[in-house]
Amino acid sequence: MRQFEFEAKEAFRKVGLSIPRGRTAQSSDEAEEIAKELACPVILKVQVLAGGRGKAGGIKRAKTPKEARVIAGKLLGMEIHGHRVKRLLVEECLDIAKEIYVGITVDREKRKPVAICSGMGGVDIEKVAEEHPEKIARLTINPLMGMREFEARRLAKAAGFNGRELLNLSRIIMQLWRVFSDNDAELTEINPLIVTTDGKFMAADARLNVDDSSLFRHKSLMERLEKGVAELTELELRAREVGMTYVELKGDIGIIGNGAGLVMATMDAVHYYGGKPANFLDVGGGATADRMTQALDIVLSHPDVKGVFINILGGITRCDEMANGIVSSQKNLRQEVPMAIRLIGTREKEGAEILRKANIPFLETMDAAARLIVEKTSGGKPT
Amino acid sequence: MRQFEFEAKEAFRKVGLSIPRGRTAQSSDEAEEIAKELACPVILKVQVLAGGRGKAGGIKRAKTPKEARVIAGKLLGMEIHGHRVKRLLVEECLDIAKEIYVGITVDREKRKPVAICSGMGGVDIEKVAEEHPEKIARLTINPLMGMREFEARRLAKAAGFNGRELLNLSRIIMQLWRVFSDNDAELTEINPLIVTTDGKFMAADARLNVDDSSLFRHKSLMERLEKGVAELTELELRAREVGMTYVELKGDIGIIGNGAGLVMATMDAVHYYGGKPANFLDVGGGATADRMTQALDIVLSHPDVKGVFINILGGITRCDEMANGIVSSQKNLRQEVPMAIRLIGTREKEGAEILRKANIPFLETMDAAARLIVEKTSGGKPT
Amino acid sequence: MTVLINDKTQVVVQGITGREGQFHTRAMIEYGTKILAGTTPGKGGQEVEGIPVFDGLIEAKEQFPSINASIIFVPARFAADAINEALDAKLEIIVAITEHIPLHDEMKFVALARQQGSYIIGPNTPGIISPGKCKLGIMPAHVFKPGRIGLISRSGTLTYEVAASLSEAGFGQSTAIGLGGDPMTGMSFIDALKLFEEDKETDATVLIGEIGGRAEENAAEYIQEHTTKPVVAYIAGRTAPKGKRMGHAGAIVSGKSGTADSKIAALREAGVTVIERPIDVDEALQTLL
Amino acid sequence: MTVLINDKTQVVVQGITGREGQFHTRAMIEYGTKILAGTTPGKGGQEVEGIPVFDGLIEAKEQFPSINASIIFVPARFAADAINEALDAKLEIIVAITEHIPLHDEMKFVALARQQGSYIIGPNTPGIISPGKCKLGIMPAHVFKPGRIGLISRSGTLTYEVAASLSEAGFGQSTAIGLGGDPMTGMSFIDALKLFEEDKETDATVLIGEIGGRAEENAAEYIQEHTTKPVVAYIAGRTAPKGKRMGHAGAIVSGKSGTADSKIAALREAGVTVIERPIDVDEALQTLL
Repeated sequence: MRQFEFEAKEAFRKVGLSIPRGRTAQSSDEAEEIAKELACPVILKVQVLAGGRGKAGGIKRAKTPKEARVIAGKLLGMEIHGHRVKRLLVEECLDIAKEIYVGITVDREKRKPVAICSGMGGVDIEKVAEEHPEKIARLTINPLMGMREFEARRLAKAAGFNGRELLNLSRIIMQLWRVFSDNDAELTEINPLIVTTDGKFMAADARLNVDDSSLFRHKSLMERLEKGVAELTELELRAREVGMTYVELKGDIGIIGNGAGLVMATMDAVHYYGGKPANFLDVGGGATADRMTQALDIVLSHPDVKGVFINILGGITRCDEMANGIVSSQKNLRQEVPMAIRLIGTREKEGAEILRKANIPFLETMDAAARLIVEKTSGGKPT
Repeated sequence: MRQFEFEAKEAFRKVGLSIPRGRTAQSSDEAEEIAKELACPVILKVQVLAGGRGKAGGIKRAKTPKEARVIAGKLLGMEIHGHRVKRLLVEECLDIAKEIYVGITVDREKRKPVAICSGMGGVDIEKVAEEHPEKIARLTINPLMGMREFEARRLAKAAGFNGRELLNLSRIIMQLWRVFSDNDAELTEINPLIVTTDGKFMAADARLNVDDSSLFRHKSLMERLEKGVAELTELELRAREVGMTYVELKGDIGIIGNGAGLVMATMDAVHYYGGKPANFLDVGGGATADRMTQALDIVLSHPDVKGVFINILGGITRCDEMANGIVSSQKNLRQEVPMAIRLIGTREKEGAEILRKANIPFLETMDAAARLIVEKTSGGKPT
Repeated sequence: MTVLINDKTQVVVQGITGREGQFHTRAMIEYGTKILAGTTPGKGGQEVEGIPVFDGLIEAKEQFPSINASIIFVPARFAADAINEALDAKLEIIVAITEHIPLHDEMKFVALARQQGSYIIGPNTPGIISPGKCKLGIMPAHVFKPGRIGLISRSGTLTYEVAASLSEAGFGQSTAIGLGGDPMTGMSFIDALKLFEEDKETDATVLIGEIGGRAEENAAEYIQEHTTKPVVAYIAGRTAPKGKRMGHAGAIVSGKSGTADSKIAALREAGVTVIERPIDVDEALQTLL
Repeated sequence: MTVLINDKTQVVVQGITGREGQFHTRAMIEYGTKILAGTTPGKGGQEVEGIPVFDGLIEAKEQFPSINASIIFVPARFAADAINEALDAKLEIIVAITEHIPLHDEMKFVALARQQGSYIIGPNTPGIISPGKCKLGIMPAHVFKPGRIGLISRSGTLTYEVAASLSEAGFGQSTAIGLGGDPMTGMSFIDALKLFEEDKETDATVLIGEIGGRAEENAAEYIQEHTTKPVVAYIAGRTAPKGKRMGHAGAIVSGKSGTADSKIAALREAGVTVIERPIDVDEALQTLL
């Protein structure tokens, strides 16, 4: 779960990291007021959950409160990479002497946290990694020990820092480790970490992605998720509320399956026969009849869906439950929707019996069902 | 550094441990007011840094606010084991069904934390350990891992708890671990942990001793120490302020030395020749002339001191510095005080030279100096 | 011979009293898995399917010292503790069915497991099965048949899909291991490939990957250098768009990394036969064996 | 032969640029100790007494891979980190002069040291000296003389007191180890007794204990069962009142535990000669050897 910059900065502030003075504005009036309070040139930054805000015109300077007001008026309501701007962060402008990158993320392959530091901050770190790999220092952390101070110094040193800067930077790396650790972060980074002309270190930007699975330990984030501030589509939100994964795509075939891998394979199979999925929904393991009904309801709510491919391979999930869900959904459908159902696995006999009684046809292989749904929705033969 | 019960309970509250409703009173008026607010029978407990308050009459019940007022009047100002009562904790009375002991301390020999639990709470746990060792369950914790939930359950189970109680108690043990860990505790305990007649677990008493060496991580405690709330004598406080260890004893010979072991041995040597130390002061390692002057000043401020034994064996400490301190002290003394000085080790030649110039006699062995000071202060031969 | 588990494996079920725990305990017993004990804190003394329930693993092990494997059905927020308890009891095989265990907890118990040489299968796995001998998981048993193919997969239901195709074509399985769908799991493809390479009763391995991460690329490197037995691979999510999490927390293409194309290319380069549909596994193995 | 250190020991000084660090680096070099490098974060590139200073231990070890011991003069709040850094660099001998290191940090680095078999001497120790060969500490060197007595002590200045008495009486020391005055130290009496028992150039051991804890009682148990060489002991604080901390954080008699009487009784029972004054050590050894 990605945090807004202002939220990430709040987490930074808690561990003692220096951040620029400022706060968020939701109107031009507010932006002007904050600029007045700060009594210095300000920077206005759109608060959206997307990268590349600067290039997209979402970061602007203003020399006066009046100018801040005018710019805020333009930024608020703007769309950045598909995200509508509802909030700005208005902060003091800094006199920049140096820009540094510091980040901590999870190295999936090593199964350990990895801290990254570079003297080339303020630009896309992945680009730096490609073009100047020698400018990037990395340090793998033992998850059982956590980062130790001497390791933070080692990283800062490896990134080319010395003397007072080495000490300051390693202190900041330790603080960032606390952000990572306290917040169950998947990723946290400061890019750029600014050294001002008078030698102060300050987190000009802030990123913090919190592991969704850990949210039970982070009540306030859980609430935000429930309030839907996380910028999901309506259908994604509905699926999330009932604990299912729903993803919107660009085609016209709805896909329901149990298990992420199976759903992906189903999507690939539809493509294989020339179809294009409109969305997909993973009902998860051990779903009940009710959940299948909800799943169909969500998938069919997508306006582009011309047909649905239900692919169930029961393990923890029972075919009879799924069949019951399909039957009760079909009863409530206002018009007939082309469907291809594939149902095997745990209690498949009982499931088959239920569908047969309701006169709902079904198949036994994914491949056959994929071919069928493409046929049905394209009005012709699959390619 | 031992915390008052009300402070320990504040630390408990922070980790979610249930504590009785109530707060502290520094006057009878306040005690009455709190009893009114609680609107139930209350218990009044003196807040002193000493055990055995109950037996000493420091814990009383009151059925009405008026009674609370009267009792508070009697308790405030009372002396309990040498501690003057300045504050009471006024809390709701609990309906007790069961009393449990839970504590976590440091096992010095294993160099690991050890958690202790017993179904026989509410009494002196050391007595239980002697009389009913089988009623006490212990669990050593790996300091690198910290206590894990399954270990807390194992401890609760070993102490004889089952079912819902096992779950509740192990949750409390985990919370107590957090108190231990977050506060750099030497010892934290709940005795008794009460199970009320309606099945709730509540920390009726609370103990928390924080490691003095960790206080730089616990700013608020550091301040308390500086404010002298820690109930030290005036001289102990003065020594603490300048970072030296000073302990008051019951005799008439002042002792100054460098190093705790040496000071103890010096004390033993004085006893060996029939003398009785009035106090001792460890100037610590690497002390300067100024510190020796301060040390003499503190030791001589004790009214019972008839003579002083200075025992310096220089390592990190330099004899010249010590000698200079002694010389400048002697110049300021209003009247002559019998002294025995023993000075050897790092820069002993320079130190000897300084004392010789100032006409101050000194010796080379602890034994001779001990004999000398006893002679000088007893006005006769040592025994 | 089989990999990791066999008909001697002695099992404890952690979280045995829950709905899923009970259901799958019965299914595993029916399959012939030797389940000796179960645990649920606070429910010690009960019985589930005739199996005694203990409050903690240490008591279960005291009574049944031969226990060497665990399967975990504990809810997500307590699952990491259950895994740590199993590690503390020095169990060799720990199967964590539970999904949505916090990432930071996972890093810790994986590190611990590696220190002591225990295998964690999962989290978010259907488990492991050696057909006809031992089932330590939630998979529908009937799609698996005894045989000489090793199966390793990041996905649950897709494992059943491929296993069904294999069984139907007459290719039984020596062991099928579900690595789990989380971004981080205890076992990697490499760990499993190593076991199958050493197993005398496995002739070839089928690897089922998906988009996200570099697990398949790493496997390809390993195969190139260390594997002598034929490997067939299927990668799910070839047509997944960038930047969307495809159900599994780990299944996401971000920027240029984690694409199916990169994985397929790496595997092909390592000499692996990469198939386009699960049903093609039959033909691929026919050609190779 | 000596215990733990000898004339081959290769040393790094952590916290070399501080006042104490500089002073004692000079003294140790004068004594003949082989100091190769020093560290102080942020001061890499400087020199102290001709010794190069590095920001971190890893760089020092890169340049001087033979470093196997460290002595630490870092202030208390950074000292635990310095010890962890030394452990991470796999140094065998780590002497922590610093006092007032937090207890919880001590428990952690002691556990780590035991895991990897490194020796931590201290914290709050005067260090270790093998007279004539190597001094890794802050002790006044002239009170120590080469010889065949092992010296183990919980107290700094008291060690010098006893060493002076020994040297004067002609009993030189093979090695003198200051365990440190903290309630918890890396090495115990038992660790040191074991080393002296095994050392062919040590004839007898002098143990200097003090009130508080059970270290001496444990040592007595160990001596009873494992030690063949004579042991003389002195216990400081016989006349200390109960409940007062006698300077060292560890030196406190609480209730019935930690008294000098209990320690003396235990040691006597184990066959140890317990002396009443430091100067009596001469006579005791004369009798035993």
